[in-house]
Amino acid sequence: MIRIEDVGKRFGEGENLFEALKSITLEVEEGECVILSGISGSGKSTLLSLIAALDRPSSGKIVVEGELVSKLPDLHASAYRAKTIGVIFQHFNLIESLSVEENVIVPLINSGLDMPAIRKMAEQSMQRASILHKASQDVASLSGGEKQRCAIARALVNDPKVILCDEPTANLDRENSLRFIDTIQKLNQAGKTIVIATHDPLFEALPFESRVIHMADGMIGKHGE
Amino acid sequence: MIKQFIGSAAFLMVVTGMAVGHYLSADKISHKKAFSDVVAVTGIVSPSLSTAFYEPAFLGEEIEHPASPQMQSLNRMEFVYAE
Amino acid sequence: MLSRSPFLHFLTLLLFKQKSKHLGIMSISVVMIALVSAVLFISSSLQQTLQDTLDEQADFTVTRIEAGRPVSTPLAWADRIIEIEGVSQVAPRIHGRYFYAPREESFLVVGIDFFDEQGSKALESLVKGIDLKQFFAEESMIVGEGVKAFLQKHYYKDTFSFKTPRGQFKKVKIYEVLPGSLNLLANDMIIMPIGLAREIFGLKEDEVTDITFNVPNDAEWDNVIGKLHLVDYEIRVVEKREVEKAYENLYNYKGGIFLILYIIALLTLMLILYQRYAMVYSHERKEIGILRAVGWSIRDILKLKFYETMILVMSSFVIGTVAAYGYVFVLGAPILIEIFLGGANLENQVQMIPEVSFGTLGSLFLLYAVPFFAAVLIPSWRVAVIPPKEAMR
Amino acid sequence: MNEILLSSEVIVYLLSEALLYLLLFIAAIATLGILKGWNFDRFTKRQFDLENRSYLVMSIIFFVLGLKMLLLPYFAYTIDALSLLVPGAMCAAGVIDANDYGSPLLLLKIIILFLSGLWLGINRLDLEEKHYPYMKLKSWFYLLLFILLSAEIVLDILYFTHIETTNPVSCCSVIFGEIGGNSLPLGLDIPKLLILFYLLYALLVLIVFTGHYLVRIAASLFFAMIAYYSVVYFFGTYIYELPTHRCPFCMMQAEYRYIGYLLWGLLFTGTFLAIESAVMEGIFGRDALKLKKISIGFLTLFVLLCSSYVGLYYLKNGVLL
Repeated sequence: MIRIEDVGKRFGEGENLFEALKSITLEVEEGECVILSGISGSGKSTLLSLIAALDRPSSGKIVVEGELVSKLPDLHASAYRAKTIGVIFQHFNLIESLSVEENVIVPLINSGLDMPAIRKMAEQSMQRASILHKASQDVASLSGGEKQRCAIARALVNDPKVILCDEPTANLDRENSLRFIDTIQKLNQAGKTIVIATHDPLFEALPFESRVIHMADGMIGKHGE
Repeated sequence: MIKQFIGSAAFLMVVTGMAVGHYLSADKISHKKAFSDVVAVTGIVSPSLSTAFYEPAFLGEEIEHPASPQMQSLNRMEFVYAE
Repeated sequence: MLSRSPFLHFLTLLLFKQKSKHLGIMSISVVMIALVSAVLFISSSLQQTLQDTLDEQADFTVTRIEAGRPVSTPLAWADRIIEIEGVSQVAPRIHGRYFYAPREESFLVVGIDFFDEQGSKALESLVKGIDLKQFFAEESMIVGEGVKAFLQKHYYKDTFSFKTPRGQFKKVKIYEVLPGSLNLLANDMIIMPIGLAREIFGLKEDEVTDITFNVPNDAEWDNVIGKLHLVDYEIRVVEKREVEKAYENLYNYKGGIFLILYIIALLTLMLILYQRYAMVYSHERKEIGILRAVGWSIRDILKLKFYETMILVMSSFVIGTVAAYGYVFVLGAPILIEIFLGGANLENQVQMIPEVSFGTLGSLFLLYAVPFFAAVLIPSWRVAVIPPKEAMR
Repeated sequence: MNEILLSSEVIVYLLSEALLYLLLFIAAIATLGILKGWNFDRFTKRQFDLENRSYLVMSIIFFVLGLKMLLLPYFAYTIDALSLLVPGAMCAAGVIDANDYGSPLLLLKIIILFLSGLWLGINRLDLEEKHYPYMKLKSWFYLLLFILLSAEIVLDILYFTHIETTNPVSCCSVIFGEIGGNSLPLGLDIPKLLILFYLLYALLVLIVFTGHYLVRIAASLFFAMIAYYSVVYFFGTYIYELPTHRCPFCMMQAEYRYIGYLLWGLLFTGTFLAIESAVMEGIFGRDALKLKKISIGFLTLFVLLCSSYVGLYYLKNGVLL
């Protein structure tokens, strides 16, 4: 469960002050799929990074799975990310010089598991994201859709409760986008909490139960539709 | 750990081992004996540095021209032109 | 098992995938380490060899000086020195440098005595199968390798004609050549019967170059020196401890100069390193941003950087020293050895006895590793704390 | 410039110390900034920067501590090497005594190692918590440490620039010898010293798993002191196999297979871990079972190693010295 209370985020100071988020309050139930929609600059990306503890709010509280993540020291924030969160970025953010499998194991390196266990988990995850057949191929040689699936495999490898997607279909064609939605649906059915920030109209009408939240100017608009 | 790393680490160890082996197997005693013999025969322990005639060739020897330091020193020549 | 550690797996993976990133630094470091350790190896080997010979050296040497420079010493002194209490093994010596004028090169000519029992025994073990009687009877000499090579080059096959100060020529047969392993001491050496040497240097019957003797009891040393000065006003005494001191300084000084050069080179390396790590390429930044975004902490990143640096430092150090070892003790340090031997006289090809001082290697390691890590530390931290969102942009 | 400053060990040593000091200085400035601006309840960028900066401080201290641990034996090695240049000195003992700075410097080095180890312990505790509870404590602690480190580098420079190569110093046989040297403390003689040594060791083993923290710290320190005297005045003579040879430094030379480094290393780390475990349990209420086990292991090894020299000597020669 994600609980966001009165969260604001400001960048800069004085004349350059920019309020990316203004007093957001939101709750996402466990197993729910929430679509944050809105044009770029509406603050949905910022909100996602706050949930992932990649950044800290300027005010307010964020509680994810019972953990107060709005004010975590780095060591705990990263442990929280490694344990609870799987992130899929818009630009995939893969390490280009490594192969698919090597990219997928990255979140587990500091988990305390040994190498064989990690390999096994990576294999399962790649299976789920249907990229196992390219496991030993370098990421640089993959197509956009394959990179996306690699990123999904990486996000799933630690079996997170919460999956965050930042503009997941921005760099994909329609066929791959539909495929991605398909994957999301499966994950949702498996009980994952999913938050997607997107302005892709495809997500306005998903074939499964979801809640669309419109964001504009750092504020939340109407709930659901 | 990946194979390349293990390979290079093993290579490094082998090379180091070879150097250590060479070091340990070097015959120092007979070498030392030979040097002692030379000293016992000649009584001279000056290293055979390839120095010029007017440079110091004996350890601890000071060579200087008393009047003009740049000139060849007087005391280097007396072996040839001794009275 | 180490090989099951995911951290090590990932660390080595990154190292090898991005080897081009480290290759430059690595090769500069290896060259530097190799050069410096080669110098240190050479000097410690030479120094050690010379130190070892010191045991055989006589405690005192006396010569006569005239107007501040040594001149031939009267043999009569020897009898007076024997009378001093506590003195043993008094030996008059004749030796000196013979100058070969046409090439401005010189040999060290040493006259030895047939009646010196210890010396004869040593000579027998040095030159296998020597017939002492024959050697002392004819006008023959034993020469060092360098001398032999020099004579060969100037077409003196079996004999060499010395020119005495009286203007006569003295033809001397080459009896034997000393083994090359002795080149550090004996390269330019010519050993001949004492009478022959006296003739070549033009010394009178009652004259020698200097007189050596031992004083087994150290406590007597100062006392003996006092008595020596009563023998003659023109006496000059050289003590063994002075020679010892000279040995220490001989290559220490050169090592010291090299150390200073090395420090300069090291500062340059530090600057390069600092530059290299401070100038973070965007893909490196992005990589670290990704690592942190998927759950690596700042501490994990610092750990990664630390181990990465450690592997670089260790492996370049090992490669450098082992290469230097091979260069010095297997190949005989061509070129570099010239700095230590000089190149003005007979060409010398010294065989070095492997001698490694682990203390010196430890010093070298500290001197290399400390600045290396220090230069990398702050830039690594800088990269590690960039907020992941910013880093991935 | 004298010969001392030109010897390569001294150059290497001083250069390393100076470099480390530079880093420590940076860390001190960062720490001052942290002390001035730290407020974990604030959400500002400045606070965020300070948290990042604390990572710099801890990396520097970690790195410096690791190297200081290498540099302490290296320091011993350096002064041992200098004994060739200083007339009268047979080993490091004479060189350390060459001027008034040597002994305080050595003591300060050991204290600094102890304290910085403790600092790292506190730092680990601090990181485990979610709100940096010991940030102020460890910052002030570091500033104290920094003052000591500054004193150390000043002493380093004073020490090495004031070693005379012309005045003969006393060698270890004079400093620790029977005539005129400093005799045993507390009016002990050798048998009493040994009884105390083994008793204190037994006491340490017995109380380490109890809760008497202050007693444990006191006992460890006392044991370290008694162990030092026991090694110098009793066990050392068996290492050297010479009843009159009393020296804490000669055993670091190659003739004795560098055993001194191992011996002192075991004693120092063992004592340090014993104290650290007591501090962790007593002040911070943490479980330090692992530390205690390692500490007792090290001290036991130390005691066994010391005793084995006596035992082996007896087996070989059938008599005691």
